[in-house]
Amino acid sequence: MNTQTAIQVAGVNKWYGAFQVLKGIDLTVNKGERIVICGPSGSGKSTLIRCMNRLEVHQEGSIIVNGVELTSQLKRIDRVRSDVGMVFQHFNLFPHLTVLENCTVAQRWVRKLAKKQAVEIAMTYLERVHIPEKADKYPGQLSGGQQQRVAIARALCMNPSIMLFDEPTSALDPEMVKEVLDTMISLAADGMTMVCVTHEMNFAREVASEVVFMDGGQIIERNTPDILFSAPTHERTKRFLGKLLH
Amino acid sequence: MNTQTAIQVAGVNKWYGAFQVLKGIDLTVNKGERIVICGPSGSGKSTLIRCMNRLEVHQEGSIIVNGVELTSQLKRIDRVRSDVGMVFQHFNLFPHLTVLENCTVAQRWVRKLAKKQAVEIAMTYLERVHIPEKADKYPGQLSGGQQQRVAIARALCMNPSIMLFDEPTSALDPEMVKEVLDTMISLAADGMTMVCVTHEMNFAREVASEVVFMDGGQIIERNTPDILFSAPTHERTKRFLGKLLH
Amino acid sequence: MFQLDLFLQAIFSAPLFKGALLTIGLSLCVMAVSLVLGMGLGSMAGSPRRSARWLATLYVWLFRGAPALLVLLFVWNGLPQISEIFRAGWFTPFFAAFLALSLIQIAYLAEILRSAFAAVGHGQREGAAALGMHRWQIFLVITMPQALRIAVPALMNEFISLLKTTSLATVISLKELMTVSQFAIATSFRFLEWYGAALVYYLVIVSVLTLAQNRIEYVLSRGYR
Amino acid sequence: MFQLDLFLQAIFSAPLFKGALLTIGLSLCVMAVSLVLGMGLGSMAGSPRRSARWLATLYVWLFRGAPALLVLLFVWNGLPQISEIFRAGWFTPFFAAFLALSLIQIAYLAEILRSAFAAVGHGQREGAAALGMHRWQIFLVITMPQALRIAVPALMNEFISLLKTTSLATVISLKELMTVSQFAIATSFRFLEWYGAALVYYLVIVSVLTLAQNRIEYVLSRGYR
Amino acid sequence: ADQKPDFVSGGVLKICTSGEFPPMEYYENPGDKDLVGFEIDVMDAIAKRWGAKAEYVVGDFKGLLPSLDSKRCDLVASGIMITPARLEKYDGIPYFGSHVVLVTAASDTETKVPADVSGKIMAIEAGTTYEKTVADLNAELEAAGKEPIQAQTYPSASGVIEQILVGRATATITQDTTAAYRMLQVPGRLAIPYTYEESENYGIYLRKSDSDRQMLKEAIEALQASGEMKAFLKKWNLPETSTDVSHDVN
Ligand SMILES: Nc1ncnc2c1ncn2[C@@H]1O[C@H](COP(=O)(O)OP(=O)(O)OP(=O)(O)O)[C@@H](O)[C@H]1O
Ligand SMILES: Nc1ncnc2c1ncn2[C@@H]1O[C@H](COP(=O)(O)OP(=O)(O)OP(=O)(O)O)[C@@H](O)[C@H]1O
Ligand SMILES: [Mg+2]
Ligand SMILES: [Mg+2]
Repeated sequence: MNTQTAIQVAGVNKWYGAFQVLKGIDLTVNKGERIVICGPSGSGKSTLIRCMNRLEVHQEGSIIVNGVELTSQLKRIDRVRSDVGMVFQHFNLFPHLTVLENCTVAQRWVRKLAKKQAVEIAMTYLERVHIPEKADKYPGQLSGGQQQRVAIARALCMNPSIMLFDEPTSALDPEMVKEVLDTMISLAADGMTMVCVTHEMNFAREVASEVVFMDGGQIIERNTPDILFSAPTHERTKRFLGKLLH
Repeated sequence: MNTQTAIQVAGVNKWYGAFQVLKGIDLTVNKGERIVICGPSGSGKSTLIRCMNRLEVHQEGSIIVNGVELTSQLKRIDRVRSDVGMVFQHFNLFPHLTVLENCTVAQRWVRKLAKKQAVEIAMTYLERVHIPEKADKYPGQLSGGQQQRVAIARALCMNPSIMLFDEPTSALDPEMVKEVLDTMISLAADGMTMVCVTHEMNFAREVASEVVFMDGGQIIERNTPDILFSAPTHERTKRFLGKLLH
Repeated sequence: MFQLDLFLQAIFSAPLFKGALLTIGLSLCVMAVSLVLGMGLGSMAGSPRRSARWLATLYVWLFRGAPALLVLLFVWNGLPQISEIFRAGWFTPFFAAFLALSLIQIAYLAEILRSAFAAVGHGQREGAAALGMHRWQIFLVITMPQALRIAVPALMNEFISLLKTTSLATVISLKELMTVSQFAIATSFRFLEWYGAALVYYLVIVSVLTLAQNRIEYVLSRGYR
Repeated sequence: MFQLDLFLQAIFSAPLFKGALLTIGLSLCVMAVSLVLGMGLGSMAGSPRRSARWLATLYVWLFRGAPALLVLLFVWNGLPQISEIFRAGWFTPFFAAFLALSLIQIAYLAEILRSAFAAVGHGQREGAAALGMHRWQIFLVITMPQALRIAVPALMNEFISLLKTTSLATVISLKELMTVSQFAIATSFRFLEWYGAALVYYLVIVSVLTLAQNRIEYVLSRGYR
Repeated sequence: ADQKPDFVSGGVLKICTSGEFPPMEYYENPGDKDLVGFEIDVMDAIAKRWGAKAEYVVGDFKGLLPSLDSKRCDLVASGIMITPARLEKYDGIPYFGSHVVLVTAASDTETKVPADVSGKIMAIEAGTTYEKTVADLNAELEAAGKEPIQAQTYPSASGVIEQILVGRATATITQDTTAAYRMLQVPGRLAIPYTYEESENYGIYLRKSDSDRQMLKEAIEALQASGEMKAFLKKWNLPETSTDVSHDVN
């Protein structure tokens, strides 16, 4: 395996009971690459991305992240996870902690930063997503879009080298989508590896080094955004992209 | 008040503690109209729509729905609510009930339909959103987009005359957005009144009879989509629409 | 030292069996009534009306505070002094124990149910309300099943505690499981055999309850696996 | 009939006061230890390892099933027969009661905590795990505070029950609140005054606990209002 | 046969008892139909002398004597003490003298008198007069500069004996009847090294009637004389001098 490889997914199969949700997934993400995953609802995008930091357990195949194979050894997984950030589709904010605490808790416990430093980093990112004034509110007091922005800030605070985004702009308005997009572009410029599930095609076009199209638990097609969007090879991809109203 | 008025919001003010979330909202929705509400995250869109079936209590002003003023009288509110469907931003599915039960429970208890009939109606709508095969699954076993579709089907099963949608396509892929959009167009053709919070501008363009732009708890501008999108009057609206990448 | 035949004899003796039946019967009655009323009190405690909340808090304070022994004695010895009707034939020790233990159990169950109801998110109630469901429909179909899933282990704790507490009813001359074995020991001095027999009864009852609990939890948590 | 001076005398009598201190002291010790160990057992019950789950289930079954009286007697009379060390001076009635009641209390608390942990959604644990937090950090900082919010009322129920249960320790010669009043009644025959005094003590203790409970619930539910 | 009182009619002698005072009268197992015990044997023998069958009416201890008035029974035999207050309303014949004794483990050769328990543990039944006995003794020990006895109280008589068997308590103070009974149940493990001076007399009560009292007294004396009484005492492991008491009151 190349040292330039950030994530290597090889022959991964996964079942929920009798239902096979991932079918022989092969995907290599090099360091610094930005991969966008798209595909119809229920195609297994969230499942795949969640397998990449072992929030889901795959039954067959191997997943290697930053040179560490994901097995059931907790020590290893924790090591991998502290370097892989994740923004969940359902945000998964901690309702009993304030926005600021949501952003500092892992810095303090995992990165062992001093309180002052953690707060400073958190406030930087909260400002970047335009909600510094909500720092002392609880997640339950925020609008959907505000919650999503906190989730993004929380993950970035950990200064990961790989970020996994699961529809990070779904609850955002166009203005905020642009802001988040800009943030991600600057992270990309700093060389961060990103895997992002999204249906913002403009987003894919501007940021992605490659776009992966999934359907029915399989990777149907993978290519640079330009080629995939303008000249998809597969019938299924064509049909999907054809529905894009834009 | 005109009998043609479905929803009349007049001078509504609402506070969360010291924070004023709605500032003098005036909005009349006639029967059969499709209103799209857009605006930046945290501007009060969800709060306004939730006030329309009194999931939130407004402190000043009046809201009249189908000729009934929303006060603290439970009897009245229940009457209004049974004729007003709602799709929540966070779905609010019932985790202990299967998808089918989610869709039939209110039909059975509120509309007092026989089981067979309720199931038939539910399956019709589940087919319309393309997840009849998930009928016996629990919400926790669905992908984000599948959950959102169940939420839409659940609301439509009640055959309401007014529908309130809070970002009903946020978790959907472009294909599904198109499907849901088509569903809504056909509902609109049947004369259903709709209030929809969304940032799918194409959606607004195709379905909305009027678009309302909110910011900071106020209605900044209201107009037909053509005019609002092509020639917004207010600076704030211009800036917001300018960020639209499409 | 431990005599197996005596032990078996104790287990199969009629008084112990009758004592066990009394324990079970009394506990079941108390629990059934307390569940219903505790649910009422528990939702009163989460009511928007201040007076209702206040009343619920007062009740819980008083009956969690008062020892079961005293409530039993008050009901059995005190009530007949207050009113003629409690001197009638229907006011048996069993009924008095039922009344006294229910008063207490309601308070404990109300607390558990109150917090379980609170643990079910707002969103659930809103989701149901938006569908036009009435308050009690929402309670019955949406809130309660989800709350019960959380509350069942704590409720079963209280049920099992109740089984043990019935032994206090010996002060009002009810001869349940533990009383019978203690009487037997007072004369026979066969600690091991009689307490052993009582233990077997308790463990059998609790086993049945544990199985029931597992089953209920399994059914109620179907959507969460 | 009711003599106020006797009642006041009873309330301020040294034995009753000492009895109350014993009740409180014993209960606090038992509760503190049981909370910690019950938390361990409760999370064992939700562990992915089958053997751990099985062990936890067995423990809960046994110690919810066994009546406190028998566990007390076993610890006090049985253990010294098993090993020399339990005949030494440190094995006081207080310690024996502490041991016996803790064994039981752990089982009850474990059940409550198990279900409270389960009521905290997967998403919370996943959210924390994705941030690289270790298992025990997740437990301590994320799961436990949220679980406690749900569990506090049920835990307080068990604490208050425990206060009452300590009176069983009279069988191992511990003179706590209720025992003292019953002895006093046996000699003086002044039911009302002595039981009244005991009731006052219990109500005062429970009032303090109720206030503490309200405070804790208030703090833990800050994000949920 | 002897003369018999009027109330022995129809061949039945009705006796009230509490039935929970081993070894005087008790049920061997819960749910048993028939009482057993020393006093039961005695009453059966008396009934037999009078050509009748003893029938026992079991009731709460406090309600026994009033049962004589309501004629629910004709005699009360329940290890009940003869006291002047009771004799004012009823006739009574003392026939059994009970002493307070010190009980230790059989293996214990050091403890001879109560003062030997100094510095050690004494288990006593809660709510009894023995608590005062120990307190008085402790005052004496203290005056003599010795360590006091550590008293532990238990709610039942059986619980107290258990402490000696466990080996925790050095001794206990109890009635000789109770001690005798427990020694019967755990043979060879308990000993009575010391018997207190003072004694209390148990007796049989009946409704006031000089002739009936006389006949009852004669019946008891006859049992005593025939040696039957001694046989019963032996059977129940009671001290053989227990029934050597005056059958007259005051
Ligand atoms: N716990 C589960 N048990 C059974 N099936 C599940 C479970 N979780 C997910 N699934 C199924 O697996 C499939 C893939 O789910 P996944 O969440 O990966 O989809 P997705 O591509 O992220 O869709 P979306 O765009 O709607 O979020 C779906 O069909 C879903 O119903
Ligand atoms: N319970 C609450 N307590 C305090 N503030 C609240 C509460 N709920 C909402 N708010 C605030 O009210 C404002 C409006 O919220 P609302 O959910 O209506 O926004 P929105 O327009 O729907 O935004 P989005 O597009 O992000 O969903 C936000 O700033 C939010 O922080
Ligand atoms: Mg998904
Ligand atoms: Mg919103």
